[in-house]
Amino acid sequence: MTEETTNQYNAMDDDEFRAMVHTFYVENYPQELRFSPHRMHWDEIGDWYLTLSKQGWLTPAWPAEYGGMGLDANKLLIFMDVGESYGVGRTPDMGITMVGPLLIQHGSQQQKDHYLPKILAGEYIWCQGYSEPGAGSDLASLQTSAVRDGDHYVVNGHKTWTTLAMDANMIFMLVRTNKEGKKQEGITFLLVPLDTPGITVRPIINLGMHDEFAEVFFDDVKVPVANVVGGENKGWTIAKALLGHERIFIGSPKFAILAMSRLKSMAKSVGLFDDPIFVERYTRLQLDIEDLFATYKRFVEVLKRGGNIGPEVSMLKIWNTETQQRVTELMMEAASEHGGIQGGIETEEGLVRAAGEFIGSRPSTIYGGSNEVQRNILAKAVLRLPG
Amino acid sequence: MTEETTNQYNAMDDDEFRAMVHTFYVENYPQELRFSPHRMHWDEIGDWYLTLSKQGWLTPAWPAEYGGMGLDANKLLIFMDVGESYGVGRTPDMGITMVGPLLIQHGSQQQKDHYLPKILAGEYIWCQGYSEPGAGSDLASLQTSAVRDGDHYVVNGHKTWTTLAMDANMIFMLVRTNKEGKKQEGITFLLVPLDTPGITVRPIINLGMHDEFAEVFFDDVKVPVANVVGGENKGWTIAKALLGHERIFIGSPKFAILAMSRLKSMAKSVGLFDDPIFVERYTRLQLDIEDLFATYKRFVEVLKRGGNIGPEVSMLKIWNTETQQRVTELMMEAASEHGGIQGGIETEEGLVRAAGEFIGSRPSTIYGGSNEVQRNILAKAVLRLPG
Amino acid sequence: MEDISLQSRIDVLTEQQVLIQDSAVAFIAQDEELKKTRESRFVQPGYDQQTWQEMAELGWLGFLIPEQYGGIGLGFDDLHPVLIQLGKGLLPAPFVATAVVAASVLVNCDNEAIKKDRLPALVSGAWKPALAWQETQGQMSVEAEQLRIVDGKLSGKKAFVPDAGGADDFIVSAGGDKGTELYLVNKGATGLTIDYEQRIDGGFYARLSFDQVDVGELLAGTDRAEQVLESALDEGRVAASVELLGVMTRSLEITVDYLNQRVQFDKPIGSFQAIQHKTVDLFILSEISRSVVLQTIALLDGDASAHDRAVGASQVKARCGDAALQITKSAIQLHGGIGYTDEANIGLYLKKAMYLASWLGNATAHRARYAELTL
Amino acid sequence: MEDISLQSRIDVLTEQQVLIQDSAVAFIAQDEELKKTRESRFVQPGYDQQTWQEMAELGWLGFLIPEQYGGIGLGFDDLHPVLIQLGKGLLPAPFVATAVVAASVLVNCDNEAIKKDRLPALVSGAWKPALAWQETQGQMSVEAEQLRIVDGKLSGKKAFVPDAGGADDFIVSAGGDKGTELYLVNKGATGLTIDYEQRIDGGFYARLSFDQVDVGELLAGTDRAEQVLESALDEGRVAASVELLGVMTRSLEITVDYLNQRVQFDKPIGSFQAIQHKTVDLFILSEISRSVVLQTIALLDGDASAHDRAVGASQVKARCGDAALQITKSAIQLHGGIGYTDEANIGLYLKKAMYLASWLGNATAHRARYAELTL
Repeated sequence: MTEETTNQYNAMDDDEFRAMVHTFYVENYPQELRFSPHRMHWDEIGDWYLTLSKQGWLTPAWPAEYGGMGLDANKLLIFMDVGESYGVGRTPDMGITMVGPLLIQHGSQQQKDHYLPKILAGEYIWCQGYSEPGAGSDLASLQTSAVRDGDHYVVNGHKTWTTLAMDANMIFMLVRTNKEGKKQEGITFLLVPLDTPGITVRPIINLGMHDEFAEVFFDDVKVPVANVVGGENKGWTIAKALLGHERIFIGSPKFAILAMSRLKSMAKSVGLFDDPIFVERYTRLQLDIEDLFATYKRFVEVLKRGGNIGPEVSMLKIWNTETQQRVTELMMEAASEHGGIQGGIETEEGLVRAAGEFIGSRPSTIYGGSNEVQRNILAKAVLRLPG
Repeated sequence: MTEETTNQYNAMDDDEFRAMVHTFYVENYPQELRFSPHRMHWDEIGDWYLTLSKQGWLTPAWPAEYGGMGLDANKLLIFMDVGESYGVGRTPDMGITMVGPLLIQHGSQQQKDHYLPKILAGEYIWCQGYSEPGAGSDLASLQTSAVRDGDHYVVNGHKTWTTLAMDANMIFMLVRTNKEGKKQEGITFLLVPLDTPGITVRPIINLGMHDEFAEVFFDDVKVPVANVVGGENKGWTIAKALLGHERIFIGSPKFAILAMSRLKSMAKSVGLFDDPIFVERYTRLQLDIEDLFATYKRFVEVLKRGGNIGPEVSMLKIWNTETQQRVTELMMEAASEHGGIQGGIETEEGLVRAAGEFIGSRPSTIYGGSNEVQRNILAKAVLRLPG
Repeated sequence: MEDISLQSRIDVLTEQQVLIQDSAVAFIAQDEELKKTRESRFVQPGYDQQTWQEMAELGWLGFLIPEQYGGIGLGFDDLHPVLIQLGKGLLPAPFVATAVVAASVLVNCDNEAIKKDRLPALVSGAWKPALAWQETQGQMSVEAEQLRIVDGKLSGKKAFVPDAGGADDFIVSAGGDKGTELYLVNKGATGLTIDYEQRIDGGFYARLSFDQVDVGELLAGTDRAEQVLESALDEGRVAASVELLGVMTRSLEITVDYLNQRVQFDKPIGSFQAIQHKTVDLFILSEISRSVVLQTIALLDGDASAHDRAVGASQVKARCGDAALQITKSAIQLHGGIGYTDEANIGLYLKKAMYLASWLGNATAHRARYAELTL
Repeated sequence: MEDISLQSRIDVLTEQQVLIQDSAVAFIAQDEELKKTRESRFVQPGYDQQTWQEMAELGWLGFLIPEQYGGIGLGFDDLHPVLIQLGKGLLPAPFVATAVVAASVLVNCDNEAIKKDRLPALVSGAWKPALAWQETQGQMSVEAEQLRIVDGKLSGKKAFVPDAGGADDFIVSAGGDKGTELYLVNKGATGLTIDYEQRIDGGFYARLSFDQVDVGELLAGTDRAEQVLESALDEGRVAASVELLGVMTRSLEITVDYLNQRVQFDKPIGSFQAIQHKTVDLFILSEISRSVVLQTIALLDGDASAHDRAVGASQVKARCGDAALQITKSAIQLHGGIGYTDEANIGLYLKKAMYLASWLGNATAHRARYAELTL
């Protein structure tokens, strides 16, 4: 995308911009993929990745000089919002949201030149190698080792919860390059092609019976030293900054709102709005969501003003995920016997799988820093309670 | 009471015994004191203490040889149960429930001969000097000191949350006689007349605007060494065992049941049973109480079999007090504007003060070992989770 | 006491709001120990007359009253820092009942002569009206049913009139043949009997009994009375919610302070994880409440329809009522025994929350109203 | 895995109960890894036929069936240790649906010939009936409305028939002119169509469509059919609750085990206070459930009225349904990421709880029924 187009987008009237994006979605996004209840694989959503790429809209947050849309905070939020409202699914977007910003900030010129265009073209599809079986909430205790041997590292270890690893051909990962000292200080960022000999990917079937995640095993995997980003033993700081970028998005009330709209469809179909007890519970949740939304907008204002969001954003994640779970709990309870069935209840807006929704909302309080960890953060970093 | 009468009571048919006790209450307990919402002072309930004393029913759990009723576990439970159902108020009963059992187990012959008859006669009315401003949940960190000086101790310090201290003329207290070593190991049990020079009692007004508690200040108070129970530095073990005696009673669902019956009166009076949303909440609480009651009876069976109840009894305290609070929360919410008024709603069963009930139920989760401490106990002593 | 709210972290106040806030902070700092609050409890009129006069001098009583009637004519946007401090300082003054609710009725009523005559007096603190609209417990409809007008005389009852002890006149809604009307009735009118009952926070509610009382001055006829009332009550609900926000914010500050100081088992109790998580949940509740408050005052100051204002008022009152009770009652628990004494100030916050949460409809009532308005 | 329940601390089993319990514990220990449970998932009939046969050999299928019909004729008192172990071991067998609910209908029905002929076959495992009573989602009334009898032919639909795939015959409630009747209909009867849908736990529910199907054998007429049905369903609710108790008990054991093993931030996660308190609350819920279970089985074995049995059944199903969901879903959370994989067994417990909690009326439905019966 050219500097000129970028400026043009950012100068557009908000409503006009919104309409433009919406129209593009209506005309190009496959109807049958709207509001997908699961994370889609490349064979489902890959074409859409390429459509966005062709349009120049794949990387709305990247600066124009790297081929991004270069949207300002306000336009970026509108862009996201329209997508969410229309039910546009997530692509395998780790290259877009994580690797791109990582390289733009910390990569060498050579790395930028090599990787960014291939992300834009859909040639390199990425997955994230952070978590390990022994290092979940306590990420810094990761054990996967990279031992220097001439101009390459030899990597050994075991990553897990790697989203869409089966669709990816590249992994960006944290490895341990130093076992001495503070555990945060011996961690390095590596970019690794998944077809390197010694790598095995094994899908993990989750409780929803989907294979959204995978384990990735590394057995004497040789990785060129040139694939380090940001310098040896500098990985932890970079990774933490990178997570900061995304924090507002895990606080978006979209999942809770989506769950609520499914509950509403089901309630209409089953006639639950005639039941005052249901209405009371529904209203409570509706207010929880409205009030969350008001809070989310308060945070978004900060971004619009060009400000930074600190650890307080953890409250959005907690309230959002727990509200979403309460919605699916009511859904399951209101579905009576359907709360114990794989299939769904027919509604005017399609099938609502109460049991599936209930199960599908479980991990939200676990991943992305469990809600227990989020509460620890708020206690220490915001309320400044003693250690 | 004679051995013979005791045997006769214990041999009675349960229903017959129940009827006998009930009849006595109906004939002797003042109607206007039934189901008192606050802990009564001596000027209200003292006559009843003396009535029970005359009847020989003041100390149902004491053995006959010490003038008690000597009831077995089963009859004792019936005796308590009839009292609760009829709404018989608690007397200033620390001498009966705490000091008596303490002396019977750990007192010298001289102490037994001196104190027990005076408790039975209502001559000595006791209060308990355990808590201190700096030692609440962490009782063992108490600081009130007793320094040996010849044949007496000199006591200095400050006790608080002393129930009905203004009505008492005696205090049984824990003092620190050794500041070295483990803090549990330097604690001693002392019996002290409240008219000893240097003692000041100051009532504490609570949130319900009652003066149920007091602070007691000790300023160079001389106490004869003969007033030690169980030996110097042996106080902690004795005090803990003594608390064990009472544990089942803090788990009794009586407070929750009483609160529920007031909620029911109010609901009938205001017409809330026509509101399906209220009925749903009411039913939830009713089931919480029924299920608590089923659990309580399971524990009582242990006592009836002559068994001991361990740390698991903490669950009764938690469930009981938190259920009671939920009942008063619904009561306050259902009372609308009356939830913000001192006075009450007129019902067929008398005035129901929703706001007062709400406030009155607050301390139950704090006193007697806060619910946080109870949960710590369950985690460690029952679930055996790691330190 | 440290400000732990997110206000300074993520919100932006206008210069004017900062000025107003500073002056309100300074005002309540004068009685940080809440001595006046304590002295006013359970003593008629249940608040401090001098405090009222001082507020008048600061111009606060005229915040929402147009300049033409002696006020300043600002919006909730500028008033809200004051309301928050009123809640934080438990100020013993019937601000919302008088300077928001009653003032709103008068400002929007149709009796120009009364407006010109009385509103400046309200602003100066010289005259206080009290609104008597409610007839039954839990009532949400503004239709007057029990208090009837027959031949120019009022007969019937009103209940839950807050802070009537210091009032000079009553604004009364009454039902005539064609519907509800609003009148201004003198407190000393023949046939009017007033009974007081103590509120939990130390103030008073009044019950008014009318026996053939002269109607007094007509403020609004059947064409507008209900609308004027509904609007004033919704403003009152929002204002009470902002005050509740202040109550919960200060309760949390006091509690976090205590958690840092109080040592048990050789550690400050605020270092225990279960205590931390509980406190975090209260903090989240307070910030969720703040978000809704900010959203709703913008709504009131904008050109939203009466329907949307009603929806917003119920949304914010439901949240703030619940949150304030949750926070203040948990604050007692977190304080342990000392929290249950009348000596500790934290209990005063609980009681203020109990009053404000239940006045003008509690959370249950407002959720029901919200459902009715939106489903 | 350590038994953390209070059973051994405070309850007393009879010698016979201990024997029964030991045999059930040994039985489920054979498949501690839940391999058979996993293999049976989503494969018709959704359970393991061999397991069923082994249970028959242990005599379990005849527990509630009188000796005169080939059973052992014991009560829930003696059956409950088995039911708890069924839940703990997630046994892939339709025990409650077949050996409690369907068996109860047959034992209490009026067709002596059928009883003599079929009950011994049920006990031996050679024959399995399935009860088809329900017609709509959330239905609690036993009155048959949709499935009608006209001229000796059945037409209409039944839904939510569990474990029908392995059944030989259906017990069907149908509405005639004078009310509900019960019939035994062969699975292969002309005009009967069966559709299956997967349950979340890997079993199946069936939908039955009747098109002019011959009524088959009459089991109970309008005078007794509803009463027989209600009683069987209430027994099923209690039995399902006991199974849920097993599900929650084992879930807690697995979780406490995990909390002791899993290290994060250099400590076992079970040492974190917030985790401890959460786990304690789950433990309390499980013991509250156990108390109600014990109380209710005593009620069923006694001479309580149908009304009191219904009250008890709703009380226990409401508690156990809620508690099991609360415990199993929290167990997932306490396990973290691993809990959300299909590989970890803890998820199987959540799914079993979801099925059993929603079958025969979920907690919401039973609280409503309880209120109706008691208020």
